[in-house]
Amino acid sequence: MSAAAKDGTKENVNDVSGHALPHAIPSHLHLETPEKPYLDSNELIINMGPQHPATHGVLRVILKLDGEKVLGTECVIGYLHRGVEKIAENRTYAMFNPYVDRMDYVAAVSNGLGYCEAVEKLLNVEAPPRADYIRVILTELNRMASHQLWLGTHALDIGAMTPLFYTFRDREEILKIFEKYCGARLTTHAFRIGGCQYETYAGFEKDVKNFLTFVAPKIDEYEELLTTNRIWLERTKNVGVISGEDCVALGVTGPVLRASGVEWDLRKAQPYSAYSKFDFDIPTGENGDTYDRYLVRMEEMRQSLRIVEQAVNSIPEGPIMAKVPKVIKPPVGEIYHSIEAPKGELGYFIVSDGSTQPYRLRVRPPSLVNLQALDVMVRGLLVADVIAVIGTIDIVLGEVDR
Amino acid sequence: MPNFIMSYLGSTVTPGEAGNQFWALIYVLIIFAAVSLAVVAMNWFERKALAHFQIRLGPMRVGPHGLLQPIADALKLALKEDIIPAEADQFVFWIAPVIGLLAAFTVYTVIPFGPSQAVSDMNIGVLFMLGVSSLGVLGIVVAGWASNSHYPLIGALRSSAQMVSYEVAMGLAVVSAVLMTSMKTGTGTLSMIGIVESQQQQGIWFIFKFFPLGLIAFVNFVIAMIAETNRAPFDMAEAESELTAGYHTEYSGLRWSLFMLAEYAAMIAVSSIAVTLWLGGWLRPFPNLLNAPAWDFIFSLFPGLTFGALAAVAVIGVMRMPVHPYFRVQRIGLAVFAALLGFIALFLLVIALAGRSSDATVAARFRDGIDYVYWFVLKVALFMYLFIWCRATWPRYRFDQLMRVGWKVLLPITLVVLILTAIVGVIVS
Amino acid sequence: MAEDVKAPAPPPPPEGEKKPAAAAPVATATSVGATAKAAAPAKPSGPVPVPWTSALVEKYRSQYGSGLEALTYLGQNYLSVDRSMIPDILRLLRDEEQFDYCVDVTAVHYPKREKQFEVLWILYSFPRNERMRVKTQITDGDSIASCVSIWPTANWLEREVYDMFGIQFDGHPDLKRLLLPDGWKGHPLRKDYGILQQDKEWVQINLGIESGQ
Amino acid sequence: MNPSLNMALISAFTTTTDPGMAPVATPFFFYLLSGLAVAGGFLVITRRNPVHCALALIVTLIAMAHLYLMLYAPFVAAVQIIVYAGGIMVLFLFVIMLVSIERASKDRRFNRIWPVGLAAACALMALFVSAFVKGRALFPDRMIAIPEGSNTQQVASMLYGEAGRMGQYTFAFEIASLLLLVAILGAVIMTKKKI
Amino acid sequence: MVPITTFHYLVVAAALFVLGVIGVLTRRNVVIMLMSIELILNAVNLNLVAFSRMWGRLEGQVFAIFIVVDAAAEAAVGLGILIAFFRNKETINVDEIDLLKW
Repeated sequence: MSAAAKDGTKENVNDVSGHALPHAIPSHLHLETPEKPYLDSNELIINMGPQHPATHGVLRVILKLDGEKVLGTECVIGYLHRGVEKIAENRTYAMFNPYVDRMDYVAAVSNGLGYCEAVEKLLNVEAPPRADYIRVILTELNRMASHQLWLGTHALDIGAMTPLFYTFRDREEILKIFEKYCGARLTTHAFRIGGCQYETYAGFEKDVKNFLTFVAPKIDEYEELLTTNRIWLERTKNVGVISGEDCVALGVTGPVLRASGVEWDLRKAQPYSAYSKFDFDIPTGENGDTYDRYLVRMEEMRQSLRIVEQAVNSIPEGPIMAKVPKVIKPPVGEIYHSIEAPKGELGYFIVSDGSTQPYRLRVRPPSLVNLQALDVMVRGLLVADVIAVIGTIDIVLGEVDR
Repeated sequence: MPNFIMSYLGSTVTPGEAGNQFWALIYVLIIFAAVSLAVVAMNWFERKALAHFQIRLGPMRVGPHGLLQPIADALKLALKEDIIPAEADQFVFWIAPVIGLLAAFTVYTVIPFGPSQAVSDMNIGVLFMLGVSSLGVLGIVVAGWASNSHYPLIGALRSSAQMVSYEVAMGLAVVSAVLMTSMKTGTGTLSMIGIVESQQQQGIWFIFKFFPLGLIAFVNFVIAMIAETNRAPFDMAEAESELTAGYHTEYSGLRWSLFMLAEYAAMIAVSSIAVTLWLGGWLRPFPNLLNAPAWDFIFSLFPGLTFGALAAVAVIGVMRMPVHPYFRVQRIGLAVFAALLGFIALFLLVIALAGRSSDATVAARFRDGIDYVYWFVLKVALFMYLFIWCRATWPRYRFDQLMRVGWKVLLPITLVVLILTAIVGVIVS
Repeated sequence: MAEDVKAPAPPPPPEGEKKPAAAAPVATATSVGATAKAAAPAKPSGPVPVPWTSALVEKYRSQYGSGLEALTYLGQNYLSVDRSMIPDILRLLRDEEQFDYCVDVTAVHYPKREKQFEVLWILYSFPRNERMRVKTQITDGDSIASCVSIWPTANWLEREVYDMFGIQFDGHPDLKRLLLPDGWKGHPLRKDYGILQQDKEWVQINLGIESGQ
Repeated sequence: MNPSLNMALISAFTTTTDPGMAPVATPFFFYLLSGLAVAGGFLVITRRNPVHCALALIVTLIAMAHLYLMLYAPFVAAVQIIVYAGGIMVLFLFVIMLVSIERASKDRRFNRIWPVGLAAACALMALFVSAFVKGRALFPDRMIAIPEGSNTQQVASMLYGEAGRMGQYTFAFEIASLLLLVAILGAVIMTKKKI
Repeated sequence: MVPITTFHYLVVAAALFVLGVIGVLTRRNVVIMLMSIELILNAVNLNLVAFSRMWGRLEGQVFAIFIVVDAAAEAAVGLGILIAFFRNKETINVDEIDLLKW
């Protein structure tokens, strides 16, 4: 037992696992510490991460605990910081395209879509309809893949091992389609500025349709394992509750926002690509707890299937690439474009000075902003719930840290 | 000397009762080896079964179908660097896994694999078992403390609280089984062998006694025993996603493997207790209904047939293996394994046949002994499967929910069952 | 990377305010795209920002007068306001105009300008389904009012801006670096930030070897 | 082999001739166990670290449980292990982990008046020694065999009575259960942060 | 070897009793003092059980069981007091527990 564990004497507070932390007790937390600590021996500061099986990468959460009750948290991020925005300033627009795949690497296609559309907007070109359809199909498949990975890891965090393997089995089929389409499975670099580089391969539509019929019962299978499982209900109901107002104030977007009852989806609110042509619903929750977020994401998978089905049945013929100059030199100006990534609103703010490289490129990462809500969600819960809540926010550290 | 061995094989009492220290020692060694082997087998089986639950193959490389994987693991663990953290309390850190292991293995001294197939028949067998298995928590608590680190400490506190709470429900469930032993004779018994014998005399496994009281007590005991052994969904102490590995976070190598050994040994021990108390211990199914000598003979063929079936599975595995030089060694290995199983099957069948020819001979006793151990082990194996099944199916409870289940659900239910059992018993007798 | 060694020569920044974009001189275009057909990228002048007229803008213009410029570029509206008006106008935007969702806070560095930094707020209104940007220019060393009390989401976003640009936010509850380690020197997204120098220094201090960059 | 050799083997390991589950090698195990118990007790009062003390106490308790077994009191032995080693000592360890021990272990081990205490204890020991030396004859060298097989039943009948009659100690037993209940309530109330 | 008699057990019990008394009187840590009390109770138990064997009567064992019950209650209450005390004073040393009221 290290000193901080047993007595909360002030000089020991900063001693977390042997290292002197500059900000062990974050000043912005305003933790209500009573005048005279009552059994402060129970008050521990625990360092969860950056190497911890359940923080989904290298997130480090400093927990202030009273026994097992969480008094406050502080996230320490940046372990995966690669300076994507700085890199963008030294790369041409086309060269930067693959880099965006590395941010949210489980939803690389979505990242690419947002970036390409932002640059297209800046260039004032539009992708041809066929390219839009291909984009929608791949993006929605990727949304499914992302949600499946989320479900697997989230369930694993809560202790159910088996769903992980089921979701990975089914995600594999999506990745196979990606691989056949563009040669890569994870960081796909599927789209180009102005459309798509590759025409769909022969049998693409058949593959996608096969996948649709394959995966629909599998989603029911996941739900069978979890939705009515008593332990799952106990672990997720009323855990990490956040209200819709809090979500809006904290800028939380995506399934977390929708689970809190705010029916807002960029695909409907400000349709981009070909989304205005498809019919789909926005699933929303009521309580804003972990269970609702789970249900919302499960329903989103089904809605994604609906979109893909409509898209693949009505995919038009035509070119897949708009007329884009070989050297991309957008005119001077700035643009903000955002899409509904699996995790929330993914925005790109690009400032062009008329040269071949972005003058400034800002990524608005949904994971980073959503992660801010962690503290609000976990106050007063137990350590085990912190894990569940981190899982339910669905962060990807590559995107948080960029 | 063979005569001496044979004379003992024909004995009808346990070595402890016979006051035979030599045979008691042999029994202890046999049980130690067998439990270790069972842990190894359980390890392999768990990995394979869990893998098949999770649409994977599990270990396939080391030996045919990964049969040698546990041995490879054990070797790896034994050869691994043994790290003791600098800040840890050296001595306590060293002694903690030993405490757990000793507690887990000592329970086996009273577990009856048959009417004479036990080290000793203590007349306080059940109490002894409860007490000794409760000592296992000391190893965990002390390990968590000695690691001098937060996660192990929380894991240790969690698991001590958990084990102490579930022990209460477990003990009460056991008491209701003990109450049932007094039904016909008027005086109950705490001896493990006595409990099974009273099931035999009453002609009913206690799980069906006073239906559904016995069943409820049994289910409660099973839940409590899963919690007591820190297995999913009650594996708070070692909740991987929360506390990395709980109390053994800082342990590695051999010492860690001792913890694992203790955990699995404890699993087998509590399963044996459940089998003894509720599932008729070594009794074969329907000993009263199907009690003709012909039925005895048919049931005595079961061990041989089981091993024969296993051998057949192995043979099928050999045949299904691709014909390729890469698989040659594996084919041969699996074939040898199949042959081994076949020989065991043959041996058991021969014993069964030999035991038939004349009753009350040494061969017959030996056959009976094999039968007893077989049925006992089979029932325990079903429990092992239950453990794996639970692990594959359920998410993990949160700590407060776990305590709530223990104190507010299991404890009242077992109390009510205990009182009802007593009332019904008084009314019936 | 190699050509950036001597000076962190930024591309020629757009001069001054958002003027009609004759900014991309033909010379640059030909020099970069020498191999390409010079005719193909002959789109030197993109769309031009046009004044944004709406009730909102009129209201604020009458209220604040000249320190406020409203433009639309590619259909995206933005307000360019004076630094002193920032806290008021952001609060008014949230309270009266229902811009309840602060999408992003970020900045752009224009080292050649007198007011080097442009700080932006990207706002969205759920009820109106409308986006707008608010921007202001500040000089190096100027601080700006924090809007954490308006939108809590600005907390980490402002920390990131501080981290990357060194812009101080007054009234921020816990202004410290977000992504980079606390002891980091410099602010990387400034145009004059020497990547290679930083790299060499870090490698020498921390690893004791010469950087291979 | 014949039964006689079997018996010989048995007698090689036992010193008593009475059949059944009599303790074997009594002196050896007695000295071993009592040595363990006394050594454990010594460690309890000398070790600096409370966890070490607790472990030493557990050794003492288990050794004494075995001594009870040798005294034909298996039920008491089982109770000793279940309640003491499995329950009370876990509670002790729990509390040691809750309260600060690191600071305590740096401090002095003994209190201010330790010489007085030691002197008092020595006086007590002297009393014991003189009593034992003088009263050696009061303790007859006899051991009356209690039927061990039915020990639990006999203890139970003393506690609960049999065949509808109250046992000798039934009332005391109920009082003890009341005492436990009060202790539980007291402990819970005292340790609760806010009642 | 000398056959083991009641006297032997009494000697062991006396030794443990004295050790327990020394612990209670000299140790500074209240937890260890409580442990020493357990030691004393156990010494008494050993005496009782040994006498029960000597006279061939079970009263000694019954009393031993009562003492175990008592020890459990004592440990629970004692440790409860200890925790409540530690909360207020952050010490478990008897030297510092020397006032009737804080």
